[in-house]
Amino acid sequence: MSRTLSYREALREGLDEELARDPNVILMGEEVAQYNGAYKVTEGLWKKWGDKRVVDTPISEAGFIGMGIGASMLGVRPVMELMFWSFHSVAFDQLVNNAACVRYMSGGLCHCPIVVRGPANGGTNVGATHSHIPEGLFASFPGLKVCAPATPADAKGLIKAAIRDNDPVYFMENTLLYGTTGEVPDPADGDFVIPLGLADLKREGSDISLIAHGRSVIHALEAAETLKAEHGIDADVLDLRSIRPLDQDAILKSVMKTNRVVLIDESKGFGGVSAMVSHIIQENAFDYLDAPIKRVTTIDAPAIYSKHVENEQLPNPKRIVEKVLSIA
Amino acid sequence: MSRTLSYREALREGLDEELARDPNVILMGEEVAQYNGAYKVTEGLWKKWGDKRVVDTPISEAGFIGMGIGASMLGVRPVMELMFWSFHSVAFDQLVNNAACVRYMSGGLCHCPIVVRGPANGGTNVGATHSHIPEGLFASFPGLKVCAPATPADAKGLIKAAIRDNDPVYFMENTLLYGTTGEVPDPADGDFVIPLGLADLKREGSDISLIAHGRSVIHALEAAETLKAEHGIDADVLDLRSIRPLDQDAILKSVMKTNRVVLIDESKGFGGVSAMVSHIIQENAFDYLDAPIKRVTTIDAPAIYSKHVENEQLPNPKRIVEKVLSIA
Amino acid sequence: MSSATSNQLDFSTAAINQSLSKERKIELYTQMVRIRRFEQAALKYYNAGKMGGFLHLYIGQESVAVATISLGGENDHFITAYRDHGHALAVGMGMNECMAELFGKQTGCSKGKGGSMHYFAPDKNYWGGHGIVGGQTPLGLGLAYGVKFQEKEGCCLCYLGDGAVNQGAFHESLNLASLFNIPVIYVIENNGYSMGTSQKRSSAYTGCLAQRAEAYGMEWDVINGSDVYEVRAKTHIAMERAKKESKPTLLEIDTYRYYGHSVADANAKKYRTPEEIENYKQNHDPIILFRRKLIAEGVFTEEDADQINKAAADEAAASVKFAEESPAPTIADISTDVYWETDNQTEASKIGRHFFND
Amino acid sequence: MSSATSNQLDFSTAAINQSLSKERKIELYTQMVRIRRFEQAALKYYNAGKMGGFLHLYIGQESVAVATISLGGENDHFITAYRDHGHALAVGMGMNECMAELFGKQTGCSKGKGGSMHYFAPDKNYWGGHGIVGGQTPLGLGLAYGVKFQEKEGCCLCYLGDGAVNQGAFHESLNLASLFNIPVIYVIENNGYSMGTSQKRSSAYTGCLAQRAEAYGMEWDVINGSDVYEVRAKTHIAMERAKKESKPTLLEIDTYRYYGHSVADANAKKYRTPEEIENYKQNHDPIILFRRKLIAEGVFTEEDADQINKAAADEAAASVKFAEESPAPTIADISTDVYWETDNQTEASKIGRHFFND
Ligand SMILES: Cc1ncc(C[n+]2csc(CCOP(=O)(O)OP(=O)(O)O)c2C)c(N)n1
Ligand SMILES: Cc1ncc(C[n+]2csc(CCOP(=O)(O)OP(=O)(O)O)c2C)c(N)n1
Ligand SMILES: [Mg+2]
Ligand SMILES: [Mg+2]
Repeated sequence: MSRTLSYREALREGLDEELARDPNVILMGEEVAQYNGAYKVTEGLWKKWGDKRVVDTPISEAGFIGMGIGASMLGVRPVMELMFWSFHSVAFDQLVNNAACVRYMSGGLCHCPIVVRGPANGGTNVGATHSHIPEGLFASFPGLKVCAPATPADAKGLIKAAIRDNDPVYFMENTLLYGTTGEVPDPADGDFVIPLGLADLKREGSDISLIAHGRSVIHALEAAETLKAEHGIDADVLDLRSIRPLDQDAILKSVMKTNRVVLIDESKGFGGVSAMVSHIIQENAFDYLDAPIKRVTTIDAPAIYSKHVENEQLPNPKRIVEKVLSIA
Repeated sequence: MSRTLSYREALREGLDEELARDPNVILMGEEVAQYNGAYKVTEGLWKKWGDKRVVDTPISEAGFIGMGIGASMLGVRPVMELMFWSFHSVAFDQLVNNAACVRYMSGGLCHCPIVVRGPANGGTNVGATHSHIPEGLFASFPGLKVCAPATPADAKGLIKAAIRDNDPVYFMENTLLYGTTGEVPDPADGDFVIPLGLADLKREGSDISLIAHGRSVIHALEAAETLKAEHGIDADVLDLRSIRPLDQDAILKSVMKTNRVVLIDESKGFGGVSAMVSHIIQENAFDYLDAPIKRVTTIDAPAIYSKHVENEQLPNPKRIVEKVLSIA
Repeated sequence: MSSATSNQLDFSTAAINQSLSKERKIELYTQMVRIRRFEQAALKYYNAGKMGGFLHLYIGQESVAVATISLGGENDHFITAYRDHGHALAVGMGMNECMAELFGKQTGCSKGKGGSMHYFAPDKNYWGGHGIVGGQTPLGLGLAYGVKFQEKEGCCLCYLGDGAVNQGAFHESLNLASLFNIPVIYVIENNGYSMGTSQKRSSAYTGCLAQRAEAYGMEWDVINGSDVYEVRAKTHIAMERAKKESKPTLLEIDTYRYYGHSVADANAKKYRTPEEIENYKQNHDPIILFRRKLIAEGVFTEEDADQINKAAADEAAASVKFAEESPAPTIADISTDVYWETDNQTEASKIGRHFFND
Repeated sequence: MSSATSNQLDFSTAAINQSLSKERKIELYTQMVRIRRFEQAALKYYNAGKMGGFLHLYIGQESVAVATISLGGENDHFITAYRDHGHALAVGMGMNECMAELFGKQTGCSKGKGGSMHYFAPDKNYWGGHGIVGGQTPLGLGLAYGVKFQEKEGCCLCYLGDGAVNQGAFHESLNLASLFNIPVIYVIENNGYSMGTSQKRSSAYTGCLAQRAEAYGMEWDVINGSDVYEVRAKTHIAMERAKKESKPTLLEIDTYRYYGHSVADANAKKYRTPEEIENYKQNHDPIILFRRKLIAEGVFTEEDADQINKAAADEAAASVKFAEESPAPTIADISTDVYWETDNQTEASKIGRHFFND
């Protein structure tokens, strides 16, 4: 049995179940408790779990994220909310040095089972400083794990895996997905956990591989329908779900089947997850490629505010279709 | 006429000339003045130019880099030293939001002619937190420019271009190059400036393209000699020098000639400059490639301290030769 | 060490206020009213779906921007956070370009690129409009550094919220300001809340937030924000200190926002009691209080004041029309204003690839 | 608000010191001597090219780590910056694993992965060893948070330098510590300099650095670091406050480093006069002073003390031998200790690509 839940509800259910499972799990962040979360992901959890388990913090991201890292070394399992992942910029040292390196620098003596979560996306007319897309950035630091679910079920399954993981997991949600709905297995049917590192083939096709993560998956699925209906092109849509660990096998399997690839990535053009996936594909499936690997990324400028063009700056179904047609 | 200077001296000469040229240029950072610089790049400049032009700061990277950005909006031209580029982590917000986005968010009304410079490299046995390689990271932010010279002449020519540039330029030096020497044109022969965005073919060959920047260029040149002497393989060695703007034409020209590429990059394997260059090459020279693009990057773990293996973790001539032989 | 200035009862007698002409007083009133009317119009059209993103209203806090900025001279600079409409109008930006920015139009002050949180007018010494909490505080320091470097007698007023005081960059800035004798004045606009978190739940302090300045050997003061004269009198002291002694000050101005943190703040009436909000509106509203004062002083009449209100409402309505009729940015516009060199098509801009579009 | 404890002349009479047995006193002396001898050996072999990177010597500051850590119980935790050898030996780490770490050997406390700046011994409640100035201060807060969360009576002592106080993360930590009543004690080891910059050139303050605590309504104190008894007495008060009242404290311990910032600091004698250095060595050396005290107290004799010195030197020499003879990490070792899951070969570690090597 499964129910229809919103992405937000699915996340909340995952958090709630993990709070129940392990008394060391705590939620922490700005406005997560009494205010019920800036985006209401944690709604009701403070009321249910109380001050000790759900903690409001001042606007001190370096301080409270570092505090969570320190506490995690002692066995607490903090799940920290960044109100926007964009605010990583003021906590960067804690995120990439203390969390990512403490295990290594201690020769394996310390570990850091934290989750940092929050929305990481453009598209909400909040301008450049609030619209960073940091999946690729953090995945480039060994010691960190990164995932970015696109559907309610994936959001729930992955947040539970992230919380149980004994390494730091940076969990990237999407403001524009919070309200989207989908089927999520019923808790009565058992513990629903999706392991990190497993991609999901969200649509099967044979002509081209559309590889994406996060909200770009939704765009890719929409583009795939258009491609099929209007151009007879049948696309595989592979949702990476997890960026690090990365399901390289699934990527290569799709490419070896379709021989053509378009990568969709909300990052700006220089770098991002897609540049890395592109390199991996050409390195490992060189002889299978019938055309250059193409990408659809965010137009290479800081995020524009104007809602009249912001959607054009971001990947969207129209841009994906055009890109596919350019090589198909 | 040219003289032999060390990389450090060449940089210093460039700084000195720019201090002389423009009274708005100031140097600022930890220990840059009275101490003469942690790595002695600024030696003698405080004595020569005084308190107003060469300024020591407390250990407050976010504070003083932000201060430099603010002052630059008013017409000051600060050249800020990060004692290690690794310390970007505590000033990240100022570096990627205020410097990179202020022009955009103001619709072009503000600009930010700053330079942030300092060593950005591994290889000095200082461990994970002090050995970050952030060229690719910063190049991924539109609004920023990044360069990474490998020789004394390039260091001088590029630092002068960086200071004159009206956009923020992040200038990545290398501790292990400071003491290396090379020919640098005599100031008497005219102002020596190397524009950003221009790669330099440091060795001509026809069999394979070795594309690198920073200290990896030196390794690539050494590897090229071994390849020639021991394996009869004649390599192009292209020094990117500047990461953003990037000399894509020079990259493609070399690849179209040799049809085989190894990219050398001190970054860790996920991402980095090389993943981007790889994507650009396969996208734009797909039909010219006779083999997959390969890379030599830093072994994918936080930087190890032990000097017994740190050089093995980093790209080095031996690893480059092996990689070339795997596809040549 | 410094401490709060003594609580003078009537700040209208301070020399800096005595020197105000009737016209200037009316102008101050008018500016406050214009801010309120501008934002009320913005709110209306936000709710009508005409703009996206955040809209952080300044309503209730108008006296802070207007009174402090009224003291500014040629070499005085201003910079604030995302709650920036009030300062923008107070420095002299037009309603049209401000409203058009909210509507995301080409004619906006930032060409529709910055939005509500990112108003700029460098020609009016106004340096934004910044979205990252506390992120503007080192910039304010730098502007003041620049003024001093250029050997001008001026200062920078850098505004921040009561929640922003707990950002590391602000602390670093305070130390630098004091250590280097930078003519910067940090103005904490204390409206009692950072989003849904009250001051007591976000900050530990002795006495008040401004007193944290003592940690850095810095002067500080606390100001009642509902009194335009008090804000001017006390801020003036700090500005004189900056200009004559090149010394920074930390000011805390008690104020209040009537609406939620942003218009999207659905909880605005949950973390504050309706009585608390009503009390401010009735007894502390800076516009009402100043209006009363000016009438008592015989500066203008009720009718004059009503007329000012109406003119401001009309101006706001006109700015909406301007914004609605203005063209939106084009897709090509997305790629300008990234680099000075490419915008100016310099030699440098022609070398190498600057943009990485697929 | 708090202020410095009154200047008691003889801290040996404090109950916490009165309770020290002869053996414990000798142990404290021995620990200080062992730190010094260990580092002298390290310096010698650093200069001989046996190790790379930085070597930040603690010589001159030994009393701080030894006296404070001597107060630690089962639930008390310690964390510091990169000048971390003293704390490591004081918590009970062996010279062998510490020396081998400097030599970059597999047998090092961090398997040669961390180096001089990154010693760790979680089994001894010692959490490093951190290279980014100020970066450990939120971690220290978190350790104390953990102790409180687990409802144990304990605290965390988090050490930092006089230069580190100007990092933003420290300020955020102070506010959080006070706001949340976290049992953390920040210990500023004030050796007067951050690299070549004197305290006066890096920090603005009233009175002293610790007094900055007042900004957060936090208790503070200043301690003469050359007196082991004083350090113990005053730190004990702070630890009791942490444990009994769950309240943080900011301590400032005046101390001095005899060598340069690191061994690579060629300017060590330029920014400080030789007289200043000599004065400390002669009149403030914590080891000499404590030795004198213990002899005066009849705890041991000159000969006993010499014997302790010799034993420490021998132990250090043996640790060098151990380090030299230990194996270096292999290339394969580079890739372990990155992820807990892959190290432990869990199910999770088998799904997806974790490492991106070419
Ligand atoms: C670094 C950072 N963290 C969080 C936010 C989200 N945020 C925006 S405003 C705000 C509250 C700020 O309150 P305050 O400083 O009191 O200013 P006010 O809104 O009251 O004017 C928060 C949490 C942000 N923009 N930047
Ligand atoms: C964020 C950061 N900036 C700069 C450095 C370089 N650095 C290392 S130690 C140091 C001086 C610190 O002085 P202090 O805090 O007084 O500690 P001490 O060395 O005296 O023990 C500096 C500038 C660093 N490691 N991290
Ligand atoms: Mg507020
Ligand atoms: Mg010091």
